Amino acid sequence: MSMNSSIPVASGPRAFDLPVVAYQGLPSTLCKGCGHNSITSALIDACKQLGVNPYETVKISGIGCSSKTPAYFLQYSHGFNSLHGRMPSVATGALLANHRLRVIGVSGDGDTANIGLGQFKHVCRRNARMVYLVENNGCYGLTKGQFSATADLNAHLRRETGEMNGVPPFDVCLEAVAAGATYVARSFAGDKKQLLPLLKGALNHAGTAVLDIISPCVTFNDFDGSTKSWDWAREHEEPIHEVGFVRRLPEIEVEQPEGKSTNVQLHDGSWITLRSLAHAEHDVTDRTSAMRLLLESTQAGEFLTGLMYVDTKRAEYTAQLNLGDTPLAHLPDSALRPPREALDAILATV
Amino acid sequence: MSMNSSIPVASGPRAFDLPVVAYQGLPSTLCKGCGHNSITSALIDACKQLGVNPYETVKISGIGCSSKTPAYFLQYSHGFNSLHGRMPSVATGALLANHRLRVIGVSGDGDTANIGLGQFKHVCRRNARMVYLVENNGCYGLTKGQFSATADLNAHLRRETGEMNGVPPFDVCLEAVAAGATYVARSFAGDKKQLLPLLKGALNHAGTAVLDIISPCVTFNDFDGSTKSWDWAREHEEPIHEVGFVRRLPEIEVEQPEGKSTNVQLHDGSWITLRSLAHAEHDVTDRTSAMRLLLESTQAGEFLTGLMYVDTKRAEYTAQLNLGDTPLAHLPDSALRPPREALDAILATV
Amino acid sequence: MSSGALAVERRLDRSGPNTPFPPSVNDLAIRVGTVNGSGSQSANIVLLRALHGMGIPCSGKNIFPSNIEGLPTFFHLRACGRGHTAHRSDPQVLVSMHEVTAAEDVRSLRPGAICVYRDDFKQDLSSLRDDITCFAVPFVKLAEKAYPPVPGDAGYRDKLRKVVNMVYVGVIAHLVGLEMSEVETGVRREFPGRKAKAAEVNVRAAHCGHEWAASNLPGEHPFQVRRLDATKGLVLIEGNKAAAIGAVFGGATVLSWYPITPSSSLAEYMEEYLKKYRVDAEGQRSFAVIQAEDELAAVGMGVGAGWAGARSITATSGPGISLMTEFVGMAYFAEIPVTIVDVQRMGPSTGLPTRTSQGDLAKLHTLGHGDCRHPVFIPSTPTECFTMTIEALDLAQELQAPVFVALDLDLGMNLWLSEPFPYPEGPIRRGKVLDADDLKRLGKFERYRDVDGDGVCYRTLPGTESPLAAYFTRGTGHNESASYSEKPQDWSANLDRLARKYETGRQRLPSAIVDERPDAEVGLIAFGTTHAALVEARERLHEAGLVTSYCRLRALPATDNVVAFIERHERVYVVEQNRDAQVYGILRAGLPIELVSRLRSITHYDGIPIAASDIATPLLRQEL
Amino acid sequence: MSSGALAVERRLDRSGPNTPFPPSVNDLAIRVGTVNGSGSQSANIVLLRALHGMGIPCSGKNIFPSNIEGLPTFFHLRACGRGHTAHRSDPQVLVSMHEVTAAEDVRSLRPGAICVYRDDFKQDLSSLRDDITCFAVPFVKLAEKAYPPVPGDAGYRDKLRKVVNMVYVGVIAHLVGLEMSEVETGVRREFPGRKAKAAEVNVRAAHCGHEWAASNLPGEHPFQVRRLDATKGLVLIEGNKAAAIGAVFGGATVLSWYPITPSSSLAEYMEEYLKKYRVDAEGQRSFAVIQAEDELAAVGMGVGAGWAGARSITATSGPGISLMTEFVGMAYFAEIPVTIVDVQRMGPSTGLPTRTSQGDLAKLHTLGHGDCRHPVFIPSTPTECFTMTIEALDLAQELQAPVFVALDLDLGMNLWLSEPFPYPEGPIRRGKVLDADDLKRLGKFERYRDVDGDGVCYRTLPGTESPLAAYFTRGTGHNESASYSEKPQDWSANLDRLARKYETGRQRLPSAIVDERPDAEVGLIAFGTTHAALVEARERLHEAGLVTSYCRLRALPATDNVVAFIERHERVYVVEQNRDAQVYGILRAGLPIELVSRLRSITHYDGIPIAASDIATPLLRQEL
Ligand SMILES: Cc1ncc(C[n+]2csc(CCOP(=O)(O)OP(=O)(O)O)c2C)c(N)n1
Ligand SMILES: Cc1ncc(C[n+]2csc(CCOP(=O)(O)OP(=O)(O)O)c2C)c(N)n1
Ligand code: SF4
Ligand code: SF4
Ligand SMILES: [Mg+2]
Ligand SMILES: [Mg+2]
Repeated sequence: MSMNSSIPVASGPRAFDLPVVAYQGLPSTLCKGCGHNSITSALIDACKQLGVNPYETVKISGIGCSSKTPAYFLQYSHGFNSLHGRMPSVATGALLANHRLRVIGVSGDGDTANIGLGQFKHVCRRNARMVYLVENNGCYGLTKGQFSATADLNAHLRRETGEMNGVPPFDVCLEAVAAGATYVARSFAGDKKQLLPLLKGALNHAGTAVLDIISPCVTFNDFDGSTKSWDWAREHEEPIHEVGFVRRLPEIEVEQPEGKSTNVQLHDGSWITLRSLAHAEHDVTDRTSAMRLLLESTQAGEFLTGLMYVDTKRAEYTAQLNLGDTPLAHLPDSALRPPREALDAILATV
Repeated sequence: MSMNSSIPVASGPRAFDLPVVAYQGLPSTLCKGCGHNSITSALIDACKQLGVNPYETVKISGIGCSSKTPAYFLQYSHGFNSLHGRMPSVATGALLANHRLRVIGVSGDGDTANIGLGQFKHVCRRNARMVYLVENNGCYGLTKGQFSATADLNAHLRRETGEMNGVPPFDVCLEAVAAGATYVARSFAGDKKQLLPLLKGALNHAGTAVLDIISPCVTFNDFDGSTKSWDWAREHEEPIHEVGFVRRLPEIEVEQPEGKSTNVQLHDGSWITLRSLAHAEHDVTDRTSAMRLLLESTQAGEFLTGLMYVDTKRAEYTAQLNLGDTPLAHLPDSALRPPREALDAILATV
Repeated sequence: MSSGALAVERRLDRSGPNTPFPPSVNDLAIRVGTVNGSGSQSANIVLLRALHGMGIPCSGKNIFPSNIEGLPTFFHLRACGRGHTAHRSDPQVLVSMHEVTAAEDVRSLRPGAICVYRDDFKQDLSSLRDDITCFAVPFVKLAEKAYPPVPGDAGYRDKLRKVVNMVYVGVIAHLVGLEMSEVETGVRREFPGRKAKAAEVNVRAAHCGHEWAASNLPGEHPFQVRRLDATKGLVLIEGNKAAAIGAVFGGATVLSWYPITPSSSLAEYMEEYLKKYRVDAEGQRSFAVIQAEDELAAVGMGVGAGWAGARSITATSGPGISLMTEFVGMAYFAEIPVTIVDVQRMGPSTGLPTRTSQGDLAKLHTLGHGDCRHPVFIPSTPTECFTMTIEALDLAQELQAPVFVALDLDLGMNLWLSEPFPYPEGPIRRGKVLDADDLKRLGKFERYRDVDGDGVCYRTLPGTESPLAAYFTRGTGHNESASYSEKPQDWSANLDRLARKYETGRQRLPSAIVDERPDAEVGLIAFGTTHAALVEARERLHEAGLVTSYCRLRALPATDNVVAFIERHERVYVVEQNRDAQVYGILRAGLPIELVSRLRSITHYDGIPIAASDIATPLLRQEL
Repeated sequence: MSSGALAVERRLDRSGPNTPFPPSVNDLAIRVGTVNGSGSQSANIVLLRALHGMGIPCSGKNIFPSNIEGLPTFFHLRACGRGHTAHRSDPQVLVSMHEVTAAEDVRSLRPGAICVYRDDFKQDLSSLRDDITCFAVPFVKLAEKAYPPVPGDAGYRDKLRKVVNMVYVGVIAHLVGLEMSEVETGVRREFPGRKAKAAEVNVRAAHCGHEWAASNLPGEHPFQVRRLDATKGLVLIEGNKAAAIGAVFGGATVLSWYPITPSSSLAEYMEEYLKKYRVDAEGQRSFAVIQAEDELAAVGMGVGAGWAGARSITATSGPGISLMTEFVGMAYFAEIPVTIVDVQRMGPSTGLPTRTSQGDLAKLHTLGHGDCRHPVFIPSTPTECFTMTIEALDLAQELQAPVFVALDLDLGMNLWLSEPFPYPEGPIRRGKVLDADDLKRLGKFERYRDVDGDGVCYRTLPGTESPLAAYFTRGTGHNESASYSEKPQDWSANLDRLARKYETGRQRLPSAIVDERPDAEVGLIAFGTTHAALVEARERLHEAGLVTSYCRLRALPATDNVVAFIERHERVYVVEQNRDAQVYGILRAGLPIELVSRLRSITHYDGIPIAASDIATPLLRQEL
């Protein structure tokens, strides 16, 4: 797609076009070579290819290098760079105010697995409808390279006087699955081919879609041996399947890819296609299977990527709330203020 | 043991006796019939039977009915009723100051799984040496019965105007295992027979020992059908093994109980004996097995109790810190203030 | 006015805790001591409703422990023909139902008081004092008479325990002259609908008590109430309920909260009324309620919702306020509306969760690190709980800022006599929001430009279909077009504008209510629940020869008329329920500097609602 | 002193931003504009060390962006024979290495300034102004000369980029008369040990720059430095490092922290020095360092550790302070020692993480809901960072309370000229702790009884082998024997005792340092990093005819001599680096009331360290 072409926005009956710039953002102020930049570029492509409507999309983040990402894409969308570790609550609130928004949450490993672990787990538990990206570099980039809770066991700090990391890492995917997230994937900033369909699936998923994306920090954690380095991740990445994404297009049948494959239909009718490459025994719709795969592969030192778990049945959070079509944010006075008689009635009973 | 007898305190060479009152506390101010009271009584018995040294024991809690427990036992021990959800950090700090303390942490499901989830998971991840009791009643007792994050899906509130709970519960054991706790058990306030050996094992375990104890709230969550009610729990409890605890007594061999059984030796030489009653396939030392058992039994609506997971190999947190025998709290000035020359040396290099 | 001669006259004749009570009509204070979880609350409410039914201004204050069952708990009832319903610390009648505290309670009575107690106490209370009157009542026997044992009912004892309480209602009714018909009405109201059977049992129990007292305690009793006509049209209501109703009529759309005493009932009432009055014919709700995982998330959701266009609200108490600190600072700086109700309890720390205080005001006012200032509404009455919650919801939108409403436990959880609430007039205020059409018309949009000079800028909501609508929200430095900026001028200009906005907000806060005496040198400033006690204290002071003016603050920061009030008085006492004289401190720090030396402070901070004597006594001491 | 006649004399001759610079010797300000991540920090430090080596009082301030690489960043160097090392906003020399900000930087120069810039800029900077001197320097060429391409070294370009910076060091050296031998020493110090090869490359680069300048920019240059003897024995050190060393010598045993700019380096230095100097012969440590999961946990661990007997410390900045609010209130009320260092950055909210401010002081002072007050040390110099950290650790133990040390980014992260630190004398203070023997001797123990009348009670540590030792710690109401209590008297008596304890603490805080002129009507109060600018401003004011006294606050609450100082002056200006005049407000709220009207306020809050002109100019305006 050239810079000048325009993007058809898929917005139901009222389709319209937007210039490509709508999908771009400010130039990145991150380090050259930072994994986060690769993720941004995949995000932009995914949004363009899906024709995501920026007007009904919001980008929310916490604090960190990763959390600066919302500034770098979808500039026609509202963005909110909130507080360290608190993106999930802000996102949940935004969804309550306007349950028709598409929420893209961006976070880092420190933001999510350290200070934000509680909110992260609770938003998964609620299955609030949002994409939750963890740009995972195993360290705190913005504060200069301290360990996060996803740092490798026995990892060393760049800072000479720093200690070795003596505690084992949290597995973001495992935590997400345990908590109740309904779309959980692991990927790698360097694997755009896989990242793209996973992002598209996430953007169309009606529930909490967590993507744990290994995203090297070239400045503080790109050492030899770091499982969050470009080299290690490139060498060790083992996609468990080939992921495809097929838009809901009534006239086209979902093609069955060859080999052992699974097709998962999302809420809006689009499909994720998974052609197995490894661990063919894994059932992507089975929580236990997902957790076992995650645990065992970690124990084995494997770096598996792909969609680990998906559940398209459980309702997303706002579906429980008996809301109407109009978002709460846009209800007229008449809906918000009961009549005078209601007040009288209340006062008569207190 | 009668009220007047005294307890031999197992404190190495300097053994001594203490009166029974040392193990008791103030009269409970909880509701009559509250599960938490049963747990307290098991705790007192476990401590007495082990001859726990109250002087080197501390009791730390968060806020809630459950968190009042430390006032009701071991009155010769220092107690700290801290902040809602923050017991783990206080306990960790106390261990750093004095790594020879035995820490008994008491919390509730709200305290641990809602506001305190992050600290809970991080203390498990560090494997700080402490007993972490969750007196789990599926609600907030002290604030009058709102749902906690362990409330049953679709549960109703006692309050007529309250909503149904639309989000699935966290499984405290699953979360503990995923996070890295090295001794994880589920039990029931009504099953003192099982609770006692599990508590004793926990008290002798060198690492984070999490006990998720179903503890009915008679005032707010003792309804028909509530999985946290006395009746339901009594009827459905299914111990996966018969648990025994054998003190380290050099002259006595650990007797092999009959049937399929597993014996786990703890750091101090004592043993936990497990005679399998159900799910004999479960390997208590295997994380994956534990998580699978937990997930599958929940899905099946089973209420399994017993020791779910134990790892006696991973070092507890303070073991990494190169501390000496003397706790930091008791080091003399000479250890704490480097000599004048050190200051000169530093200043010469800045 | 500080001359010795005048000062001599200024003494309160009725303040001494050792002066025997004179007989009185319609000037009654009752203290009931029971054990919590025993169901005495119903009995106490019946007493209160009976007083209300007899047309006598009255109030009831629950002094309860922070547990669920088994600890001593107290209820203070007051009836006053002159309309004073503040707390009184010297009850004329003590009902002692719980032996643990009985002796201590008896010892603290003023001479001449009456004590009614259970005849099954081990201790003979009447032996403790000879300057009071003690009546031992066979409560259990009387209760059993009203509610004979039900064979086979395992719960009978427990139920009987509750019925016992209604017996004291009857005894008290006889002792003070409460009309039994009003008692009956009260009982039936307390046990409505399906509880009719319980109602009958309880009515019988009250009668048993009454009859027993009439036969066994004949003669004249000194403290009597008599029917008046002073409560017609007035309701009895808790401030939390009033604020909850305010939120419903103020158009709150998102309630995110975390349980904490004493604010939980506010959120729970709100949910209840929302579900009743804010659901349309199709069952679709115009609100969402979410119980967050903690207070950080509760306010985070409120901020996220406010940002996306909701009228969001949360309710909490001190510990929750502490946890909300970071988010409130961000909402101030990123300019996001959110309304936060703090039902203050006694701090610091977990403190006394079931005791009242005005100890959070200074914190609310400047919550957040760095330079933050927030408007704080301070209601004194249920009506103000209602109206101010509505105003706060509006002001938050208008200012695009966090706005606080500071109740306290006394106002929030106790029953107050109240006028019916005024239906809010005019449209719901939504502040400066631009929609797609506005943007088209304007052709450009800068989020943080002070177009109108009032410090308040225009915003757009996420979801607005316009390429001009999007902007970036952050807690970091930004310029007028919402771009990240570290430029010194951008930073300070923005902070200056926020100060301007704060001043705009100040102008819109409810001004103080002033009752001025032209001849008064002494002014009094109070707010919140101190109001009732202050009004009563003034009466006493006037009787004692000290004429005062009164300025009731209704919000922080102080409005202009507070300054004017201070200007017109030589000495101005700021009365408040916290140790550190927080509002006095705020006034000292912010008043025109030449006025500061007029200020004096009176504080009260033991967790019990302030009484008139807590004001009049120290004030006279300072004025002597 | 407000008469017109006198006022006329009071004008600063050098304050105008439009007055051309006069030539000067040893009065130099340089601004270096580069891009961050480009390694310019080394070059700037070399310049600073060279000035230091020449014996000229100097300072360096890094004005950097909140990201890791690629944004404009500035370094301000100052050298002043009269010893003034505060920030100056009017550099005589601009080194412009980053085109993005070059034009703007040039536009803001004062007439007569010199600008040195890269000859590969697209823009010709000299065309922008004709009242300054511009020199385009072929930096890359010169750098390549010093460091010729290394065939096959993929990282060569990156390394060259860093070497480029050392070229401007040489150019500047020529321009202002820096001795190249000192530059060489500086370079070698910056690249010690294994970096010797880099050192040589950089020495060459500096010489290339110097030689090029000598050949191409000959003649006299107006702003010169010349060797003095004013820095002997003085070190250049950041406040964070000084505080870290203080913690090591103050016997801190537990450091629990969470990374946040600008406090991270404090914790990291502390860890570094602890590992070097607090490990015994067997390798056993007398400390523990833990990186917590967030600030709530960091302070929670500090509180747990303090309770169990550690000398615990944590370091953070504004957002962390907000998150610590609840725990600090609990530590205040439950009386647990913990030392908290706040390296203040610009708030509210995330604000400007890499810019300085004194905006947290009021918050620290009263952190926590309810009535809380805490001592806050406010160091002005690295030496005070060192000594006050030690004092804070001691005071926390003595008061059994949270104690704050409030640095700011300017002090914490920039290099300051400092005397060597005094070795702490006397034993480590551990406060009132009873061990098993004490308990045996005393025969009883009540945790919260004010035995000594100073509000500070005795405590025992967990682990004490005595049946008397145990007590229960809680954030809820308690009586003297640490039992739970909701009794009004217990509550208020305890709060009163805490107020007494606070006063005890106040007496132990370092008193203000006063420099009084007998003839001064005007007093100045400042603290922290405002000190350097204030001293310079006073000099200017005196030159302008306004004699002032100066009182440097070193802690909150104010000590007695601050009150005495205010008493002796007609008008007292409180100068601070925040918008809301926080300390001015605290003084207004707390001073003897009759003194309040003497106070005035001067504030500065754009994130850039305050300069003398930021004080002198507004002060003269008010005094005119
Ligand atoms: C409350 C709070 N504490 C600390 C910080 C400082 N801080 C900023 S970013 C960050 C860590 C970010 O790590 P991560 O989320 O992994 O993002 P990355 O920079 O690695 O992409 C921290 C600790 C903050 N902004 N707020
Ligand atoms: C910061 C904070 N928020 C809220 C509260 C109010 N609160 C006290 S106990 C409690 C819940 C306790 O629930 P749980 O831990 O399950 O204990 P239980 O009472 O059920 O045993 C809450 C919300 C508090 N004390 N502190
Ligand atoms: S510091 Fe690391 S995470 Fe941050 S921008 Fe640079 S490479 Fe990326
Ligand atoms: S309310 Fe529930 S949890 Fe609390 S004491 Fe009563 S029964 Fe136990
Ligand atoms: Mg990271
Ligand atoms: Mg509970």
